[in-house]
Amino acid sequence: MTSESLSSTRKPGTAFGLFADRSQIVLIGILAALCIAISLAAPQFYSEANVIAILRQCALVLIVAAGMTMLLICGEVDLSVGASLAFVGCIGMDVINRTGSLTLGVLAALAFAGTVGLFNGIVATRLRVNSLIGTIATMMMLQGGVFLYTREAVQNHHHLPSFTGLGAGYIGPLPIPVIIAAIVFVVAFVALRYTTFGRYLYAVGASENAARLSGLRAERLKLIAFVVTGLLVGVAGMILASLMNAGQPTAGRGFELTVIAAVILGGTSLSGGRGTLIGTLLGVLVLKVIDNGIIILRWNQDLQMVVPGIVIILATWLDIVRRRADAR
Amino acid sequence: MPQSLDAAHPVPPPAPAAAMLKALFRRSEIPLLISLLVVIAFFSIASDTFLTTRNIANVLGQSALAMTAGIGVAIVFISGEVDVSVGSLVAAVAIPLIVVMNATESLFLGIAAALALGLVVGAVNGYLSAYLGINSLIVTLGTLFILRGGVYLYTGQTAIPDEAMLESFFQIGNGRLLGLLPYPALIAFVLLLAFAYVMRHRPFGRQVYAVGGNPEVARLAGYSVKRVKFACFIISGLLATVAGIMLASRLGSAVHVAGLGFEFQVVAAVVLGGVSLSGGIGSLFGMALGVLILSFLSNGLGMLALATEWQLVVTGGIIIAAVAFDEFKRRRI
Amino acid sequence: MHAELVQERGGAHTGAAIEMHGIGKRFPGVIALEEVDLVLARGKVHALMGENGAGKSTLIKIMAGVYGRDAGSINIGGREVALRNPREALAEGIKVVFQEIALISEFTVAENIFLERHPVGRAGSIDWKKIRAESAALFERIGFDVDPAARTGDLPVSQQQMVEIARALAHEARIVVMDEPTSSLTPNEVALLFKVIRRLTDLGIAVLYVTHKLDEVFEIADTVTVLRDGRHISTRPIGEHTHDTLIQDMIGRRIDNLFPRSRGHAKGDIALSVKGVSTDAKLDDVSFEVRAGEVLGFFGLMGAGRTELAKAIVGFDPIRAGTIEVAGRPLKPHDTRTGAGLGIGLLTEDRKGEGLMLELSVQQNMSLAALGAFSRAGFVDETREKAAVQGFVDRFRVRTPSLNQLIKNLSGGNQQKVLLARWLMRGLKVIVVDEPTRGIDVGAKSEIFALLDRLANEGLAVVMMTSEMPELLGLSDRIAVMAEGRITAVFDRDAATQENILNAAIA
Amino acid sequence: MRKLLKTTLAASVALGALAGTALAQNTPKKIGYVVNYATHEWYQNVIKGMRDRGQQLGIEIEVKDANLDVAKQVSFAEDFMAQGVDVLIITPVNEEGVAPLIRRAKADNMPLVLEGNPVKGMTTMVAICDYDTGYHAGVAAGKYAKEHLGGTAKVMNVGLPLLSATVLRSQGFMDGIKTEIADATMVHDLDGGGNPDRALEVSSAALAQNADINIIYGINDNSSLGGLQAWKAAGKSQDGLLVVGTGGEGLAFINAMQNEPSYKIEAAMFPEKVGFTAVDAAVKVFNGEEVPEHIVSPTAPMLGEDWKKFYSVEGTTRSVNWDGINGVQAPDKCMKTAADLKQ
Repeated sequence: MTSESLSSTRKPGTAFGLFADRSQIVLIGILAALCIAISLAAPQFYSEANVIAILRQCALVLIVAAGMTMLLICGEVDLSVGASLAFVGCIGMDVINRTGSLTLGVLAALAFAGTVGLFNGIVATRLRVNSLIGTIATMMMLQGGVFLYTREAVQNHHHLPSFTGLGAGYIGPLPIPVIIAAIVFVVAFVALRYTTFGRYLYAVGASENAARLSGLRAERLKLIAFVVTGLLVGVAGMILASLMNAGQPTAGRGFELTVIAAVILGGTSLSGGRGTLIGTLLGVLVLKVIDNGIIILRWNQDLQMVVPGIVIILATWLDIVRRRADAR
Repeated sequence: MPQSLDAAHPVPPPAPAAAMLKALFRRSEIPLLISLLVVIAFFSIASDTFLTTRNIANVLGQSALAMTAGIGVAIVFISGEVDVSVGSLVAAVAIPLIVVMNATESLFLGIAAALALGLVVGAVNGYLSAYLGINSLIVTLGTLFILRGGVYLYTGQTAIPDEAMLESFFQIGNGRLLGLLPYPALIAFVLLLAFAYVMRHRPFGRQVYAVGGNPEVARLAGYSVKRVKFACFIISGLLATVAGIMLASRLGSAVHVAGLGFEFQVVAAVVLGGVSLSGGIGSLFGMALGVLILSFLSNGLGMLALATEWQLVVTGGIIIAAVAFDEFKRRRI
Repeated sequence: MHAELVQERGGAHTGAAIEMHGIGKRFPGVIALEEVDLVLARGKVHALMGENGAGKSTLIKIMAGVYGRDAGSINIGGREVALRNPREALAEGIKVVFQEIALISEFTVAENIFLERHPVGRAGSIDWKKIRAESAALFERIGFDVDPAARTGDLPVSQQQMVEIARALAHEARIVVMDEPTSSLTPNEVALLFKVIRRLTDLGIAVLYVTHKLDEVFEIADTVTVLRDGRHISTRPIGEHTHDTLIQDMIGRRIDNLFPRSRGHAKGDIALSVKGVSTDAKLDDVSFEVRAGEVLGFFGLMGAGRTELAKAIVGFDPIRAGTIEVAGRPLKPHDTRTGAGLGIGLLTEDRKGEGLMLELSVQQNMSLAALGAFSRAGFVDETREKAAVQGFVDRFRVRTPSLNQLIKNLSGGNQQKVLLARWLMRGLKVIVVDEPTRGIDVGAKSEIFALLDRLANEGLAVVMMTSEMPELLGLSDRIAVMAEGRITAVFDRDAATQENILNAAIA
Repeated sequence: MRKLLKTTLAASVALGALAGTALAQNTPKKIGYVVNYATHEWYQNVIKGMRDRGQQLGIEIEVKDANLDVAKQVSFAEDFMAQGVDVLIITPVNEEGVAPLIRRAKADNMPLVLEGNPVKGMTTMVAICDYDTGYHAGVAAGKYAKEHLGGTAKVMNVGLPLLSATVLRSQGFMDGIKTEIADATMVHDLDGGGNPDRALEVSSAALAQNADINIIYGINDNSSLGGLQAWKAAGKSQDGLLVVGTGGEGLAFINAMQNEPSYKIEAAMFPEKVGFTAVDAAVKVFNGEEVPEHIVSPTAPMLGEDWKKFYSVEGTTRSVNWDGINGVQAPDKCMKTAADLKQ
């Protein structure tokens, strides 16, 4: 773990991007070890059906985690994504029922989710409420609000094949949610790694004052990150609604913690300025493989709470150890 | 000179009235106290069953859990760290409590076992956060999950009933002083006073403020930042245990689903009480007022027969408004 | 009380208070200290000087127990001491007054004085009465006029610095280290500081005085040690030094003129026009103009409003009234983006808080403001970015092992060069520099000075906020003096003297 | 429309008849109900049943929602006692967790009726028989499997080990199905959290591991639908699959039975009837009448179009066909209760 070389400090080019960042090697190792161990005990792990099931589960988390990574990098967090996910599905389904149009449903869902993101952003940047607290409050309001909106699950009336396809469909061998997630991932990756927007997010997270003095509109950048996260929740919410064939007001409980856990596991710092999307991808995969493995191995499902808890603490600690070694 | 000692400013300046007013207003307690009175006044008018001795005593008893755990969480916040593991801890400590009591018929041994678990969890949180330097939000989120999962695994997702049926244990959570004031309220109040004293008048309390306010300065002043933070996590673990014991008594069992979401309640109250997430700022009395505001709000909205969904919306809105106000005030005054 | 204690313990006011031999310290890729010796005598003032990155701060941080040493021995009273952490250093009687304020801003002044150890009464409760009484007595003794009950964060920076210094007296210190203590003090306070130092030496306390200000060294020091590149260069009684020899030791060559001025007086069009700017916090109807190629110096005592003015005119802070125009185009207040777009930028006095992004690299820090120029359709052209950054690193002689080095590992002077480059890369019309040489030693100071001079010569308008008279008089074409948020006088370069500037500042 | 009218008419007649008997007694003025989870459709329908019955009898029903928080539940019960309601009805979040509350209610002479789960020291409880519900659905599923699935039964249980009631349902289902198909097996026993998305997620993994699953049992509608959606998302055909849901509280199962070829059986638990019965029990307890410890509210498996006997749907509103529901016979005793789980 020790290295004397200077090149171990992060390079701006490769620092927040390319594949062999050392923190990610740990994660790749964990992931590989998990896959090997699980598949030895249960060969069905590698069955096509299971791999697709894992990927589809990853897709939902990854879509939102891409936004959350941006938020954490610029020093903010959004705990309302789980509650918003449920609300979005209900609204999207409702609009589809009323209009018979998938497009209008998706647009309504995105508009709503984007507005939630905007609200969170305004609370955090204009009212200066710490986003950890502000978004907990938004979470409460959304959890209450969704039941004011609908008392029961919004059923699918029109059975539009395109709507069903959103969650359960395939293009070639790949499930549509996985393809959507891949697109989101690539766009977010490029945005963070190669654009000024991405570089500015890192700068704002590293020092908001310095970024502002350098002519960046820190508040607006954060606002954008909130809205992007919101919109991605909209996308995920519609996929989930399609998968469940209904808008479920009770969905999404604990989803925010899964997403944040994955992002943190991927090496993104809670204090801002540091993190990568590749790390987030690995974090999502590790968590979902653990979840899946526990079921495949028929272990007690209560371990689905225990194991991720341990893994996150352990991974964060390993990251600290590695960075200390680098600094020596 | 009057000996009124505020948490952050133990020696208020002997200043003219305007500055005095400003200093008073800078303390979060005053606006909070006003808010609490407004809440109470509102519900007293809106509901005829709200302002009764019995109901007020009840609410004080109900708020005791959050207040007791809130003391510990507030202290951890003031030291510049976060503890969200209390939600699972209140459920976890009930297991050794009930199991040992069932086996030994001794309340004392049961409480000792519970405190031992609380101590261990606090120490683990503290060691991982303070000594290994892992972000405490991650650590305590991790232990939140691990403990809850552990409770489910141990109990097989059922509750463990209290079979010893000790009257003393029943009284802890359900008894009332003079038939009126619930014991939990009394316990929480005594703990609040004790820790408020520690935070204001003991060197340790001042070290906690200094460590949270500016860890580098605290280190240069010769404090062991790690040790102070470690101690804060242990205090939080022990106080959450006390809350867990009171809850177990009210439930007459170790309930595996107890305390789900309790961490949100406590953190919301602590933040509402003006304790800053960034450390070094806030007082335990502020925290206590935050707890009372939320408790009276929940009780009052219930009296108005407002559904859960409205309660959630209202509470969420109030939290945002309160924290925004606090921030506004901090910047302007 | 305290005085007697020290005297009893100190005994004779002679002999070594601390002996450090062969001290070595490495950081990743940098040897910060190698074979450094330093011996402090009781009751004497020992000045420690050296260029940027010479190793002064590392040495005093080792003394304070903040860093461990990799090699060498430290003896106090004939005993070898470990100094593993600040607590051990304090226990050995070493008290360090750092340049960065080390006070808890939420606490009262009195409590900060006793921060190291709260006096307790019976039952272990803090004795607040004693804290108040003793700090009041202490302030009275040294003639420092501040309310011990005031909240520390409410005091101006200079008074906070004085509280820090006074704190050194409240403890049973045998060795007091002061790191650039005058960098934010007013002249009156500097006099007060020297009084405090003399009191300390009278008590037999050894004082290590770290500074860049030559005048101060000649005024207060008995002995001077110079470090260069982490090595010990010389230790001599002050009597053996002249300004020139001292500078020569520090930078290894002779400098005839610290602040060489290459410019003529050619001035261009109005680059910045500020009219009637007022803010809620401080500024009161401030108006001035600066032309291209001109340096307008701002002088003022601490709290006069220079920093506030700097932040307002670049659009960082909101203003209540007034207009700001850059090259004839109005700047939208409280919006740094349009400010930067119009070509005005601020080199902040608070490098750590507002300038640097400590966790990011030299390259990321330097190219931030100019990133737009290296990008097409929002995508960054990293080849061009890197070339530009390398260009500035070479031109400014930034000492860094690579462009990927985290900026927090660079010395203050090099960090300042990176921040200056951040703006120059973008291309400005007006640069506002706030205490541009704060915490930077002579060598780097003159480099930055020369840079500013050259930039003005190339047609940049420079607004310079400074509290250093030589800098002000050396570089400015005109000098504006501020007091209590207003401009009280404006002098042409030829009309300005130290006396009339100070008079206007006190008014 | 005509059918709806008829149903409503029948319902009011039925209500009136029952009300007649009840009115002969003293009626409490106000009943306080601490529900464990009011935002859940099941409890919304329980409350609806209570309010309907309360209106008939001129009783005010006030509801407080513990929202799955045991501590809040105790607090709300306290609040009701302080407020002075005449009878307290509680659906325990956890049956052990309200034992001290019952003690305190007794000390306060507060009549108390429990809904859902039995608690030590209680006077009476109104509840369905969870085990029986699962059992009869299991028997029906066994018969269906014999006829349509070639006599094999590989069951994926989308369960909820958190609650004894839901564990009983799953047990009952397996015991019931074994009466028809002796070698029926539970291939996977999952914790679906009772949530649709969690159920979907865990089912996906289980379905991937066991391709031979042909029956999905859900302890509530969210669970069975989550399981079915996982099946569909895996791209499998619904031929040869049977989905059995439990609860029948909302529109979701009706929607599924109409549109999903595999969703053939729903174990209906008639929440409205539970609320209705609970209010009647409360009146009896208030009058100090003798009541059985367990008042059973009926349940029945609904196959295919059976649901139309009990419910009618107009747009997005579901109305109760009291005729149908009151026609369902409830057993006097449950085959198995939570107490049996502990042995």
